[in-house]
Amino acid sequence: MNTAVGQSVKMRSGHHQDYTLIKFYVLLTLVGGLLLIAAFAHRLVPFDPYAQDLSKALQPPSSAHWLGTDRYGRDMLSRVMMGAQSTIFTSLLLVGIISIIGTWIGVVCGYIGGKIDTFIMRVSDVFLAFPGMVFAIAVAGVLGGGIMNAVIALACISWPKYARLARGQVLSVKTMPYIAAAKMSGSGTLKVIFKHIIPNIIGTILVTATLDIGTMIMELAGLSFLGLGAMPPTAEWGSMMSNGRSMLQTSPWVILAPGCAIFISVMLFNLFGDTVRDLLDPRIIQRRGKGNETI
Amino acid sequence: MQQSLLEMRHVEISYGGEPVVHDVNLVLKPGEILGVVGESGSGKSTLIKAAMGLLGNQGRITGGDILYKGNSLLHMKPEALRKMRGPEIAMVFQNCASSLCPIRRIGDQLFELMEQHNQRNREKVIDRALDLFEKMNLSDGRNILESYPFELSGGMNQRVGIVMAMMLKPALLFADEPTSALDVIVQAQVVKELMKLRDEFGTAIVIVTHNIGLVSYMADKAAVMYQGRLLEYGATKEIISNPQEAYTQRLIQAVPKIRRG
Amino acid sequence: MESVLEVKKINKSYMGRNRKVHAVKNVSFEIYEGECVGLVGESGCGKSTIAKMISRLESVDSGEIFLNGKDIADASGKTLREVYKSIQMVFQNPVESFNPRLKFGESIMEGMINHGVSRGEAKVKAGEYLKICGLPKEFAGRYPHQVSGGECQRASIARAIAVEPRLLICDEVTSALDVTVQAQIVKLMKELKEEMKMAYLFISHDIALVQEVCDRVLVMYNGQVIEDGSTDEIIQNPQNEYTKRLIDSIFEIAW
Amino acid sequence: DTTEKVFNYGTMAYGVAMGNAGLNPHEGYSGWSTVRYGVGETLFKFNASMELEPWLAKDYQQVNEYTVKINLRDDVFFSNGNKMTGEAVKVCLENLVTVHDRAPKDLQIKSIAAEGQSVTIVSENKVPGLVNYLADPYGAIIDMEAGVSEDKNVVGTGPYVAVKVSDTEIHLEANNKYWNGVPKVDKVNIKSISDGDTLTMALQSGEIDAAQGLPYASLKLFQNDDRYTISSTETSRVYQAALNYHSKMIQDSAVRKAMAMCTDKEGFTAVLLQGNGSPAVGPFPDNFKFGGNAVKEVPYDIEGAKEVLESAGWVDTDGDGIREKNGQKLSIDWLTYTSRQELPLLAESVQASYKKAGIEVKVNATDSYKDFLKAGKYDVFANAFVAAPTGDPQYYFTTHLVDGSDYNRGYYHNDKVEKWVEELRNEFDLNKRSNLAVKIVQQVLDDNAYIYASHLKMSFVMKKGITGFTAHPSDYYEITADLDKN
Amino acid sequence: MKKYIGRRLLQLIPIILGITFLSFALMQTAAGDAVDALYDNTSGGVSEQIKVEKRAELGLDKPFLVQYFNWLMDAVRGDMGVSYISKKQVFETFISKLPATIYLTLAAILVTVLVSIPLGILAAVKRNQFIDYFIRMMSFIGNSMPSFFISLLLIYVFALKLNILPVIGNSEGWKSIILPTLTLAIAMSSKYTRQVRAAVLEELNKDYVMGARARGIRESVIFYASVLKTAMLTIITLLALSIGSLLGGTAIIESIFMWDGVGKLAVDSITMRDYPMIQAYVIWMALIYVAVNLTTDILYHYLDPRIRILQEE
Ligand SMILES: Nc1ncnc2c1ncn2[C@@H]1O[C@H](COP(=O)(O)OP(=O)(O)OP(=O)(O)O)[C@@H](O)[C@H]1O
Ligand SMILES: Nc1ncnc2c1ncn2[C@@H]1O[C@H](COP(=O)(O)OP(=O)(O)OP(=O)(O)O)[C@@H](O)[C@H]1O
Ligand SMILES: [Mg+2]
Ligand SMILES: [Mg+2]
Repeated sequence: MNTAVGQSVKMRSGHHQDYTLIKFYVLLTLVGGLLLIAAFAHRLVPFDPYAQDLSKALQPPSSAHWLGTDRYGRDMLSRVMMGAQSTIFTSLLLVGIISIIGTWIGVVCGYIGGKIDTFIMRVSDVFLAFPGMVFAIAVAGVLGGGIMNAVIALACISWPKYARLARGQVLSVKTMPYIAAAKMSGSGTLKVIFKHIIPNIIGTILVTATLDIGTMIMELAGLSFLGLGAMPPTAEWGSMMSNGRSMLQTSPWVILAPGCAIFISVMLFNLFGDTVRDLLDPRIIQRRGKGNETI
Repeated sequence: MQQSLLEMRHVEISYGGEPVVHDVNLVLKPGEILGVVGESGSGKSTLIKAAMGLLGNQGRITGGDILYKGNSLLHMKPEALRKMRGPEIAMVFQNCASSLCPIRRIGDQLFELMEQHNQRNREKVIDRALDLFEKMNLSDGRNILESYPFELSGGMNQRVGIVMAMMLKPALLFADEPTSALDVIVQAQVVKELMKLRDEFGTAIVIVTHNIGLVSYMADKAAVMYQGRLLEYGATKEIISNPQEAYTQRLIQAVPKIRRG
Repeated sequence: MESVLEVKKINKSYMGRNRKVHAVKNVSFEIYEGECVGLVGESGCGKSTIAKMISRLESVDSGEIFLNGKDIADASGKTLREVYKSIQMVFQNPVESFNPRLKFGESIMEGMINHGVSRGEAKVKAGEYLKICGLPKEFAGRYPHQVSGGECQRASIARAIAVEPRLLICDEVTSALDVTVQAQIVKLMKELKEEMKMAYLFISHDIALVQEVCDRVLVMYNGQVIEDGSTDEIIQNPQNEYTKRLIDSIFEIAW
Repeated sequence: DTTEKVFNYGTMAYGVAMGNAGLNPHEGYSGWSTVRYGVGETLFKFNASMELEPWLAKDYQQVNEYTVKINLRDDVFFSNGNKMTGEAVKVCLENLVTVHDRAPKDLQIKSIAAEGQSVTIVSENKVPGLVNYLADPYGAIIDMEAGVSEDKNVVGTGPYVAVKVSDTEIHLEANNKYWNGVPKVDKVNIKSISDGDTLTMALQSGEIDAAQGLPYASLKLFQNDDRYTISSTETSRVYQAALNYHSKMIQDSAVRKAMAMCTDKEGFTAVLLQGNGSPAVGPFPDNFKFGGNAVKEVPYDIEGAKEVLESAGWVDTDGDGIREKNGQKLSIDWLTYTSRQELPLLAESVQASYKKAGIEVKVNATDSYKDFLKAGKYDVFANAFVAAPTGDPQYYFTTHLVDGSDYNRGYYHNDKVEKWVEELRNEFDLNKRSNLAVKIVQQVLDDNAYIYASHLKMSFVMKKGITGFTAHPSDYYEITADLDKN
Repeated sequence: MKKYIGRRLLQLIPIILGITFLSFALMQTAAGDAVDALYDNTSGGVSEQIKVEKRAELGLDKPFLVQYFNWLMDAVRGDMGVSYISKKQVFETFISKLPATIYLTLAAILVTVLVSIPLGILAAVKRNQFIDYFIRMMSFIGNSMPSFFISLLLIYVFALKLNILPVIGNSEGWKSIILPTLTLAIAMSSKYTRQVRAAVLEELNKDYVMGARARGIRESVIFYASVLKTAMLTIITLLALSIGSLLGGTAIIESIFMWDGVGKLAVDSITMRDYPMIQAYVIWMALIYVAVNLTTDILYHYLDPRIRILQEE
């Protein structure tokens, strides 16, 4: 039975994979471009994003300042580009932290099981019980503002998700015959975890992490809105947006520029994550094939 | 010569443009049992799905025709085809438990089936179901009607599947590996029940299986499929005792034979 | 003859859904060098559980298991590694028994490397064992999903014999395969039996298949061994009611 | 005309966050709400030039340095019909000094005697500003017989009576027995709207008739629109930065001087506050006799600041644009908070202009600034403060400049200032007080102990038909009997 | 059933202890000295003596665990301390503002359910057709905008340009709930529609659909009687989970629309460092969330025979 499924996956998915692959490469290019802009923002910016010139405050978009200037007369384009650096890299850092820590906890719990597992899962239950943003607000409130504190706050509430995910994955991988086979080959626990378990769960984790980048950009923006995010004058999209809020009617570019930046990058990361999932998860491809049969 | 019940003429099927079944010709008479064997992925299930009109979006019959009692199934309107599925043509799956909705009671799904084919008298339906359960060697029929599929064992589910297929006394029954998931002993029971059906109701059966012994036991005719083609087709005895194609020979040789001394 | 494996009164129960399932009850048997023992019985009767306990993938509730005269019922760590030099297992589902992210070569080499063979040597040997199992050595570079089920099962046999075990446990190694492929695998196993002088524990529910491969057979029912004897003897003259039913359930080709 | 006139008023200034929720003047800053929303009135009030005028009082006599006698109007009734007598005022003030947190210290009352329509107050020490203090909103006269209700409502003498009081809303109805005219509007609904954009859009959509505390960026929307009128006034709310003398770097007078010289007050007020503020010299605005240009400051001069730093030994040796001396970077921790929207703006503006002179500013704009204050972790603390809530300078000095005063966040100490403030405590002559105040402020400026950036211009924006609704420099009086809606 | 509920309630005990302990510890570290904080807002200096007495009175000189225990006992009795700012009972304040938030949350859930379940089903049924792509695109867009931005746009369009809806919450009866509800619902529906779509698709691809077809059951009957019923189980669970994010999400929206609920209270309390209030908020929202989840579990348990029967045994 299973061999049949294996074969049919290969055959059925061909058609879809072509399409998904094209989508993947296009999105990969776009995401890559975004990351490059973020990485080299400090070199690429046309103006110093922090240089104030009050005489040029709140100028609408022009040939000199493509996205206009903010109320300190700073070039919006430069700030949005610089914001890519802080916003995207902060989100990446955050997602990196939670996915690594969470995954580790999950793997250990799932593989070892027993009392440790029960205990840690109860702890994660407690964290999960706090409605996400609320707890982040509370933690950020406790730690005070600042982007690093916002990261810590969001990390505090987000790790259980990965722990759960990883644990579930480990539990299902653990029962696979190839794990038994690896043990019978004389591989120790660490080797089994690193060579056989992690490579097989990492795909799911990566997809979730990619999809989470967008979420985290938004949550950071939410915290910034409450004054718990990045500190001025840091060019960070969320805080740029919430600082420019009152100018929506008078100088809309001040809020629209970072707003669109958030919108586009969240969208990009989400689409990218979706595509990667389609690509990595043969189950979904197979389901797709079947789906076409049914309706 | 009796009129043929099911006839496949030069049937060609492809999935998403990729041909998987080529030029299949079959004729089935009422009350006849056809055993289909062949390697995995050779298109056995596809053939049955095609006859049931359940190929789905990707699957296309690209050539030939399938006739039921002389009428083309391919040119039938979907609603007309639906009305045939059940009272005329029925099907038993490899895993009957998963062919039933997991959160509805078997009885409810049985009534739904009858209702959809205009038999609304509950009493009658229950009587008939209990009768069939009895025939299938399932004593506690009422209890089964009250059960959910997951509450029953594999063998019981399989027999429930057969009962549901037989409720409307179809003239033709497709069984796609109906016993592969079962234990040898239960498998033997289910096969015997299937044979009873033909004897009692005159139902023609197309049974797909990997078990040549089983085909030799129950089928009047046998078909061997290989890579989407009908390699051999004819009387079971003929094929088993005198296989023409290399694959068929290999297949028959591969069957472990028990030495009873 | 020297006994490779001796199982004495082993028991195992599982906590099923709120209910205790006594999967294996007081099972004892012995396997001698070069002998092939079949284990038959209906689904769920505890065959796989016995295999898992012998291979220490599952703990033993009570009882003893002697491998080459040493009790391995509680082996762990280093001793366990020694156990795996002597016992190997082939699984029912060949595709699932390979890490989908590793090439066959890597999977086959893993055991050898863990037992102290150098990488280079292991690589050469992996190719040889693939050949023994009827696969070209280029298969070392393929992934599990790139081959057919039969080929995959051959590779998994190659992996198992690569450490030259004294006992090979085969848990329904052919059930997931096509009939024709099944015959090929059985043939391979018979050949290996001749060549490598290994003992087999051959688990199956197909008694005809067991008769083809095995010298001796154990019939299990509901966690217990109900019959034990030479294959032909049991098939020709089953003592137990259940064994009789089992044999009667086989559809034979009516010539 | 039988239709009811309802005035809907959205304000940023009411609520728990402002410390003025409820109408009980004897609690925290709630008196501001009592007086602002026309429920209560004080014995004296300020006119547009912040001079004292009688309100519920007819006049007063300074009997001696410790005693003042206040004669009350005879025609004033509380909204429940009770007459405002000397006895009622006495009971009210006695309650004030027993329960309030600031009043006892301000007023230092020893005893109060009531006699008909007059009260005589004897103070513990000499309190030259006693009458001014009575004009503070906490001095609103309420009927203690009626007391304070569960929801913090009180019975006052003002043109309006509160029918519903909550943390976020006050509903008022006209007081038909008002002693000083007939309120023209029947109902007033005060709504606390703490979000600037919501406030703006609520006014634009017509949900509210007037708004207080609009973000500066929004004011533009109403400025050249004849559907709206704007009433603005300069207030004594000053944006100031206290330089922390406990910080080694700040102790360097050259650093303080350079900082003062690098503060671009013009740019800050004109561009960032968009004209809704005026550059400050000292703590008191122009409309005070002792305020505005009565004192002199160092001019905005970045080049000059560079020279000052250069000659004090602060030079940029490693080329990072920031000066160093003895291996220490000229880097300043600027502590401030965000609940006043102007403060982060000031911080960022300063950050840019200081940078030009080679001073790095690290902004810490946090609402947990109190923790940082306590820990002493700052070089500069910038805040907003109403410098002369009672029209008298002494309050600012005693809270900000003298040793150990509550808000002396820079730990400033100057013997001369100590001496002059002491003199001020005993001086009753207004002219002399004024001269002393100028001297003190000048000294502070010479020491560069505080940098005064700007005074807030407060604006009410209202729909065209609203009249009698004007911004007052004291920020105390909003809803009056004059308020009308056409 | 009763046994199951009892067991679930028992399981809640460690979680509730965890929630309260975590919140207590968090606030304890954050607030520093509670007595200092308490007197911080009374501008007059309070003597050390008074503070020491107050500490003793509040039991703050005791070991941490004792303090926690005392606090917990008080909390059980509904005494969660006094606000640093308003000096009112925290619990009373919280409870007085809770209905507004629940009202808003329920409205948002209602809209979300009404919007995303039909849309998700439609997208699943019309999978890979134009309408599916359109719905998915819309949900992507809704998912990529911070909610405060959505709210600004909504206000701009509906309150300023069209002038049909009020900006400020709690003011004009039912009308004032529309914009905050919409804002919340847009963000939530964007996520939820996709989840519904996935759940329905998953069911549509199950073997029993094919089975029912083979029995000649009408498509519509298959869909409503089996697929939807089964998918609903997943959908309900997901809904309960999104209630969690919604409860947190109201904080920002309430602040923007001046909706006088606990979310705004929380944000205000955070800006004012009113730790007892923040603490009450965090704990109560967590408890409500736990309660919602418990209810869903029980509901799920009741609705899904697979779980009901297997667990009842
Ligand atoms: N929905 C589908 N889309 C694309 N290809 C399909 C689909 N269903 C089946 N196929 C392909 O069609 C071929 C025939 O499949 P089919 O299921 O009919 O084989 P089978 O003979 O029934 O095999 P088995 O014995 O394993 O059940 C296989 O190659 C399979 O991969
Ligand atoms: N991990 C487990 N947890 C709980 N019960 C188990 C577990 N593994 C096996 N069982 C139970 O133990 C019994 C014996 O199982 P086992 O897998 O040994 O049977 P088997 O004879 O190998 O069957 P099959 O032929 O289906 O492989 C069964 O009733 C099974 O449900
Ligand atoms: Mg098939
Ligand atoms: Mg087994």
